[in-house]
Amino acid sequence: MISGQGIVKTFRQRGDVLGKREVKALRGVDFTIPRGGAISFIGESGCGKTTLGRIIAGLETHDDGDIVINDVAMSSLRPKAQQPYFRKVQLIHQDPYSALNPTRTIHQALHDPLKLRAKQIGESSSWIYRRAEELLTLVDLDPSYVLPRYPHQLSGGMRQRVVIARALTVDPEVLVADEAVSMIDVSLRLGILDLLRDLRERLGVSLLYITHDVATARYIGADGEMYVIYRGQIIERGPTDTVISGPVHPYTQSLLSAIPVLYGMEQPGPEQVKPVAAVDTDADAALGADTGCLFASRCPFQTERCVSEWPELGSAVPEYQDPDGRLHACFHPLPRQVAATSVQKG
Amino acid sequence: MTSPGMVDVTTKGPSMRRNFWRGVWRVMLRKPSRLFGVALLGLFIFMATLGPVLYGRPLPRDPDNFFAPPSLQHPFGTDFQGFDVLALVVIGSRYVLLTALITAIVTIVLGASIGLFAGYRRGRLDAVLMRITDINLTIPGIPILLVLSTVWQFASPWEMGLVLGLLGWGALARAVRSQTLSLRERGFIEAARGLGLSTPHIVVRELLPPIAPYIAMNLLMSMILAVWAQVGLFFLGVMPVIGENWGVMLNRAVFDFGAMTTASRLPYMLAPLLALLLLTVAIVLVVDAMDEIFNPRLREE
Amino acid sequence: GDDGDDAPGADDNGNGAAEEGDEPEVQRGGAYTTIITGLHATAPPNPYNPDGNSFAGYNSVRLAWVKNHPTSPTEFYPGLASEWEVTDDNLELTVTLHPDATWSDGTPVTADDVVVSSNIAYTRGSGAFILDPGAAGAASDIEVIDDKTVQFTQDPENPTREFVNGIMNMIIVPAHIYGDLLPDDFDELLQAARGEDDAADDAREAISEAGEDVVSFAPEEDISAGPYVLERINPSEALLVRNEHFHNDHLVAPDQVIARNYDGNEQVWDYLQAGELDSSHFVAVPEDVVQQIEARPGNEASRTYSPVVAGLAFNQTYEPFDDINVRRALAYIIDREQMVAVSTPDGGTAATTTSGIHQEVVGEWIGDTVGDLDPYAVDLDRAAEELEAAGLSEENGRWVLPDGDPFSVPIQVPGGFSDWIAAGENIATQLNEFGIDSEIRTSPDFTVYQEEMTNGEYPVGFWLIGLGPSPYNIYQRLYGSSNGWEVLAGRLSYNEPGESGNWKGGPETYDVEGHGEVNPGELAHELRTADEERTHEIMTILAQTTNEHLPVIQMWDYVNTQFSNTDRFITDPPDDARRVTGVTSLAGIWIQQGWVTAVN
Amino acid sequence: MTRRLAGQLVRGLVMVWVVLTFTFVIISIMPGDPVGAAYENLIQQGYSPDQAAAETAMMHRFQPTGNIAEQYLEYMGSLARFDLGQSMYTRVDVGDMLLDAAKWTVIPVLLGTILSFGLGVFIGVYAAIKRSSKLGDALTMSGSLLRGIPDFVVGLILAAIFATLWPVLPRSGAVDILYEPGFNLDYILSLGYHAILPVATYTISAYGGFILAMKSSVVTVLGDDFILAAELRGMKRSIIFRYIARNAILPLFTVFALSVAAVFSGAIFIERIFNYPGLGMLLINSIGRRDITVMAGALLLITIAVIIANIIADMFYSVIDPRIRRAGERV
Amino acid sequence: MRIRGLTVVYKTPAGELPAVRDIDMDLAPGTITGLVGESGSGKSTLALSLLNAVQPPGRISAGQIEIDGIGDVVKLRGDKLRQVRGGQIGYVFQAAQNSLNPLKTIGKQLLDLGRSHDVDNLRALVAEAKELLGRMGLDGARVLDSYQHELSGGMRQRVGIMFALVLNAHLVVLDEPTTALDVITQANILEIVRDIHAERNLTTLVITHDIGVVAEVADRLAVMYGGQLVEQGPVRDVLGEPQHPYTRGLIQAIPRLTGDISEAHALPGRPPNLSTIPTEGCVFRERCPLRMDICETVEPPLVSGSGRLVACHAVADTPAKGTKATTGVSGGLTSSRVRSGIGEERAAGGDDVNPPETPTEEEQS
Ligand SMILES: Nc1ncnc2c1ncn2[C@@H]1O[C@H](COP(=O)(O)OP(=O)(O)OP(=O)(O)O)[C@@H](O)[C@H]1O
Ligand SMILES: Nc1ncnc2c1ncn2[C@@H]1O[C@H](COP(=O)(O)OP(=O)(O)OP(=O)(O)O)[C@@H](O)[C@H]1O
Ligand SMILES: [Mg+2]
Ligand SMILES: [Mg+2]
Repeated sequence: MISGQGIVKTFRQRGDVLGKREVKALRGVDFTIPRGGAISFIGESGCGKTTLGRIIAGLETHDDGDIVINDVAMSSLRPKAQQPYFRKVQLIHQDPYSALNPTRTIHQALHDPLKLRAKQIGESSSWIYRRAEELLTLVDLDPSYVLPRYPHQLSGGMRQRVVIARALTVDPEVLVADEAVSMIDVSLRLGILDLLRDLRERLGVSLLYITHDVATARYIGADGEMYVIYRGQIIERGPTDTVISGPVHPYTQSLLSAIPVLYGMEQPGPEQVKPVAAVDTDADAALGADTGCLFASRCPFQTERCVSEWPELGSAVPEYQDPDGRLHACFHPLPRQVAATSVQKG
Repeated sequence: MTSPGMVDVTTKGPSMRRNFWRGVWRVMLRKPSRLFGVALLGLFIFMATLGPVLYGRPLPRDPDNFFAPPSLQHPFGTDFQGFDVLALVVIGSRYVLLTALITAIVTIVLGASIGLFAGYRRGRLDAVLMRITDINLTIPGIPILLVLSTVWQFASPWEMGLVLGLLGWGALARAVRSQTLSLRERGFIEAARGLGLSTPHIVVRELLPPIAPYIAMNLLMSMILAVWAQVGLFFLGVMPVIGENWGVMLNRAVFDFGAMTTASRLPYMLAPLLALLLLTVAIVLVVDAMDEIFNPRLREE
Repeated sequence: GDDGDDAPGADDNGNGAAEEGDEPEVQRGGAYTTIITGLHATAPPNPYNPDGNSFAGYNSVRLAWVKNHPTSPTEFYPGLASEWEVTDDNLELTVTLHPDATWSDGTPVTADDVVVSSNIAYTRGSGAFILDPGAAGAASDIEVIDDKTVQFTQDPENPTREFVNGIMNMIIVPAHIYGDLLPDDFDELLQAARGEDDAADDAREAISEAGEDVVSFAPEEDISAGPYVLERINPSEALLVRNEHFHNDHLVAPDQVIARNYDGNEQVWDYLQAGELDSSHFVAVPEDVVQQIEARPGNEASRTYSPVVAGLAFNQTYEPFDDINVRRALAYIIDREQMVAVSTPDGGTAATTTSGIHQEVVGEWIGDTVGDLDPYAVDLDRAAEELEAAGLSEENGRWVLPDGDPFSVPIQVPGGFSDWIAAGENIATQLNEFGIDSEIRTSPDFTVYQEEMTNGEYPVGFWLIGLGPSPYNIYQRLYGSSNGWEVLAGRLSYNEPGESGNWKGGPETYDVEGHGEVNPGELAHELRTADEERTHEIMTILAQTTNEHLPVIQMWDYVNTQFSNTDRFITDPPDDARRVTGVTSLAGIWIQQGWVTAVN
Repeated sequence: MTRRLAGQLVRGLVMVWVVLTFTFVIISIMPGDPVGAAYENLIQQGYSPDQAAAETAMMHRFQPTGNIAEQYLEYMGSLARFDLGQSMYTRVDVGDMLLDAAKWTVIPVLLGTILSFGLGVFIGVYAAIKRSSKLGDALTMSGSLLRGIPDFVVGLILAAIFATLWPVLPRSGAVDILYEPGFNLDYILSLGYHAILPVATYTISAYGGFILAMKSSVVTVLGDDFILAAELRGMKRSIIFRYIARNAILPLFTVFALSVAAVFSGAIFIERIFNYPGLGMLLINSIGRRDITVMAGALLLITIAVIIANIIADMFYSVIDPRIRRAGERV
Repeated sequence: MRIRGLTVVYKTPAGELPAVRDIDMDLAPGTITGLVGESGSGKSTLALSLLNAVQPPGRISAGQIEIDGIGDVVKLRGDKLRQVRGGQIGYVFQAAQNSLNPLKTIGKQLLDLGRSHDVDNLRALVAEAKELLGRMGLDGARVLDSYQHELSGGMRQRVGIMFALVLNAHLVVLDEPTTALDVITQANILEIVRDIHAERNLTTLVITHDIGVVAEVADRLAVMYGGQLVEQGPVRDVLGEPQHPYTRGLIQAIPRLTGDISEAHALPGRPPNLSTIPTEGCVFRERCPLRMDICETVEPPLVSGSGRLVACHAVADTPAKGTKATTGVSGGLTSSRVRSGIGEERAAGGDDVNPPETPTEEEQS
């Protein structure tokens, strides 16, 4: 089990003249990935999802907070000692094209981590080959075809499977899939998602699925929790289907409202929330100060309190008890049904 | 297809390699000039390795025939002592090529490792290393070498190559660093880190192979520069006089023998000049071929 | 004993001025183009500054110009002095300035200018003006007789034959420009500096400091007492224009002189070939180029004696070069004709004797005994015999030392001396062909060469000898400090090999056939003061010593090849004006003597 | 941008410091004493031994004394006061000598580099546009070859052709002495006449690199989406060409700066071949006679010239590239 | 706009291969047509050919593109063609983020555009641009004074749209206008597209691989596969009752926000590229669950029915049934393959195991 408490990450860019520019990528994020479970992080571009994923995988340091892996707090360990723990968390990169070294065959790509693993568990070198075959078969690839090839000789889908197989070489407990299918052709996406679900079932690995595509998040972890992030803060968190069918936070609501409706097969949800389109909405600078709710300037339901006070996740409105055990960071929580629903054909 | 349990990659290996060489051959054939370049470079390497052996010591000469005009026996005439100029050029190629090779090795060891290190580690170290690289890049090498020549004679190709390498690794470090940086952005390096592979492993196994072609091409370019620089320095006449040396021959031809004044002494200048040009052409053509062989656009979709 | 051989100088008395009136006027006009080296546009027109914006013979003058006499160093053509008289004992020199001598600003040239110039000469320690208490022949007294007449007296305790020569060679500068550069109490300083105590040291120090000021002095304009004044200069050329005030202006043909700078000889070849130079002094010219230059109509070459000899010197502290047989063997192997043909065919002739004396004058000094000297003609069999005598042997065509190591001869040459390098290479080639490993090694430059050679780091290297015409100078290079003999306070002493600059490392005395035990250092020292008869005697002994023992193998005797062109000017100096001590660009001297005349 | 400039200056100073320290080390370990250097030369020139000795003694100059650290501090200190000392040989102020020589190097070098830049850019664009044709290929290849030919070879070939075989241009000097210096036609023509060969050499030997750089830069830009976008918006060819040119030329400034450094190095050869009295010649001559102060000064000045060229190129770069320029304005 | 028999080929080492083959298509005035297809199906190529702007090594090898008031675009050359681009047909770039010159402000580029099209009143043009930008929720003056790097992705995309419209083009082609944008911005842009389309009475072609985008904005939907159009029709009809097996598969491969997760199924196989597109028979047959013998050899004709066009032998055989039983049939068909969805790709991989000697496609190209 992996959990994080109050993860804070601020990027300080050394601008040429602007001096130091700070990007608060994460502002105190708590999360728990249960063993064998699946959670997803949802949010718009730049909200800090990738950063969080990298921190969990030990590829990025954080400024504050702690990651706890199998009951060991990482802050209590020296960086060297953290490595074996972080190795339990493997990141599946969004871009299968760049995730494999173009100059090395798949065999070489799998061989190196397997050799390391073999040394750890005291296996012989013949085990390495067997294991490589085994893993490729597990991700539904034909080892004899794939092993001697270079990445560019494989299709995008196959590459992503190889990437997953490579992640599995170290017997991870958690797979962090950061937009793992966004660069894969529409028709092949589902195959990869199926594989991830499959692995979860068969190997019991937990999944952390990072995406801005709510539907795929649901596909992967309908039984898990969904975390909605906005500008580095978790603003809503709860069982996936609950969040989708009745989001409480206006940001979640506008996110779900914005998802295109497949007219003809679906109908829009009865309620719709559109963020206030401040002039130049996209510019980071135009977004309000950090004192109050981060979404306040774009929120159609904004009140004075929203601007002046910081809504804490789960305790912004103590009296509001969510029946489905969901947490939110909004002073004016009100579940709205915004997600599109399938048309029942008759 | 393969025996169960063991994936026999070795049977595939050679075929992949064969494909590579087929590709190389195709690239060569596309422009026959490249074949010429490779052949020429081969010839120079042959000259440098076996030339001195073939001619033997002491070099045969014609003591009654100083500055003989070109003839069948002496295609570039003879020199001031009656030595065959062609023989001098052939033997002189050893110093030139050996220096170029050593320069290239020093350049690669320094440039590639600094570039890799800076690009991979980033941060403060990177900044420091890059400032040093900038200085190395902008510092006027030839004047420095000239001044250095007042205290150091560079009598052996080793010393010359070492110094040229020390002065010329900047460009490679830059190129390697930017390649490393862009490779770092690509997922596979990060993945390797995530898998717990060691840094040396990552640098050698993951970073180096994709960069190798750049290094190889830079190597050849730095060899060209090394060839120029050393021949140029000897040409200026501040270096020690070594019997068979292209730069010394040029220097003598121009400044002592009047090659620029009287046509009868021209062959003595033209021979090393021609050798220099042909060597350059050979390297340029080989680089051109390598460029196409290793062009990443052609290797990836 | 210094019954001074001053005859040549005395004979010349009055030469210059007396016939001046009868001199026919020359055809005038035009610009005369010649060459100069080391021109620096930024350097001041100060003759004491080593970088050529002051051109001897053109805008910088001396009392007189030394003739290129083979054996007598004291024969002159007149400069500012029109008359000079030397006493028989060579202790006193009286100089009379040309009555019309005038600076280009109209100020007459006076005795005062000579005194100031002499004082400046002291600050630089040049010529006869050396303050070193040990040095011979310092001018101890300068007396102004009248406005145009000055008398010099040398120290009778420690006289030298170079006395007259040194004074005549002195550069004369205008007192009204340079006078202020010297401290007011210069006379006292000079007096004090002649002692040997600490005060003298201080005084000498002060004097050389004043010299520093002189060297870096930059006069605002060029004030000349010569035939020309510097008009302007750029990094590659200098333009000199006629000085109307020059006392012999009627003899001066060209209105302007263009002195082209050259940093490399090859620049000059192009000019010569194009017939652009009206005259040029010697620069190394390859044979083919000489032919081309001579082939051009109008171009003429003249070849005259140059009192310098190139030799291959041994450091006898290195084995086996301490063995006379080995040195002889090498002398028999080296084909000097070939070497000269390869390296400097127009700059010298292969040495036919190895006497330490220039071929041209050897007869003058040692007479018929030349015939007794071994010419060391190429004789490979003799060479082999000599080597075997030294215990070496031939194995597979290569000579090996008694201990079995290959015999190898590294020949050291300074970088940049292209004729030496070519010669050295040819020697190496010849030795290799004989079966002796040999290669040349270049030192980065002459500085390093000199220092490392003196430090005894080279077994074999090139060395200039036979610097005429003074007999002492001829052998000083062989049996002077480089071979252990040092003059301190006028007294000779000997340093052991490897010490105090004794890098040649030869023995203090040689056993010379027919002369027994000979101490060449003492004999050479004696040349400074010996009379004519004794001089010939000593020269004969030293020539034989050198020939027998070969501390240095004489390689070639320099020849001074000069070119001129007759298209615009006829340049026709007498042979003995083809070389003047310390002056390379001689056309100025020729022009002021009236030996240059414009065509049409 | 000021920050950028400041950074460049700091880098330049560091470089100057490196070069100075380097020359100091060289001077400290240089064997042989320069005083002796001229002696034998003078002898060969016909000086008598005494005279040669006197003449060389005159060149004797302050030899650094004290321990190495003190010497170093003093050396740096005097340089910091812009006191480059005097030539050990001529006693002329090194600064004056450098300034005098610099004009003969900087102007032809800049002229040559700018000419070759223009030419290279022009041909490079053409080679890029015609890159799939035989002509384009040939141009590219010629660029590679030209880049592969050392400058001194170009210089020698030009000299052989235009000064020896067909002697229409001078191989020596910078200007004819007979013309009164100043702003008069004769003088200027003479200057130009003498500068043709050196400038042509700089131009030819540098422009191969520019062709290649420009070509690859243009090819990159041609592949950029905004060019296709402009075409799809029906922009005029001339405007699109300008878009290409401006974007493609940007990376060339770096190349330009580096090539200035190369050309300054090349000046040593070119000036030697054409006997052009610039910094390179000064450097070689000072090395030849071990005139340490001049040598150090020339090296320093060449370094500074290269640094300045770099800074100027960088400034150009930041003026053209709004990503840098705007960052400055926004503060 | 009427497209007839349009074929675009790319020159490759294996010869000229068609990326768009024999396409007929009409864009009715005032409609938004959505074109979807997998990567490499030829969408961008088709869009570029509408402006006769296929980039070498590609070229239009056959067909006409008639536009009312302009004529056949394929025949246009030189200045005429240039005037049509931008003037009559606006094009919003696939990566609009990069469609701006990084060294010039937007305003300057706008003036360049005006000059290129001989606009006399540049002031009016700027005013129009400001108005358009304002309409899209941007501060026109500020944007015009900005450089590309100072704008966010969504803003650049809007600037791209402004450029396409500012000269009053009536035909607008948007190539993947929202691909790199996040959902909220995407919704915003789509809304703008829809509104401006209506306001200006444009004819619009939206190209995307995201069916959701088409569903949001388009009136008609065209599905492209392997360089050919396999199905066309009104959006809701096609989505509601897809007829071509490819369309069905594509729709079913979309995970949905609500409803039964297990309804989504992967589409087996992988998309063809230029060299693997079958040259005869049905292009989709390799991945088709309804594959029949005839599909191997005979190219299915475009069959029209109830405003729909479909190119499939299976559908052509049973035109009536197809419309009714869609869900059931496709569900049944694919459910049998659910578990092997993964295996299918493997099989596809296995299919093109190259004999070691044959060079791979990349090496050929
Ligand atoms: N190395 C870095 N240096 C500086 N800022 C960074 C760095 N990495 C990320 N950021 C900033 O941190 C914020 C969060 O970035 P992150 O990549 O985590 O977002 P994301 O949610 O993954 O976005 P996307 O959906 O676009 O992938 C962004 O504003 C980004 O600009
Ligand atoms: N310059 C080119 N040279 C060769 N083939 C090309 C070229 N451009 C495109 N193709 C090929 O043409 C086919 C169609 O490409 P096109 O760009 O039109 O596809 P697309 O549907 O727009 O894909 P995407 O969704 O990835 O944008 C592809 O198979 C592609 O490989
Ligand atoms: Mg991300
Ligand atoms: Mg596309």
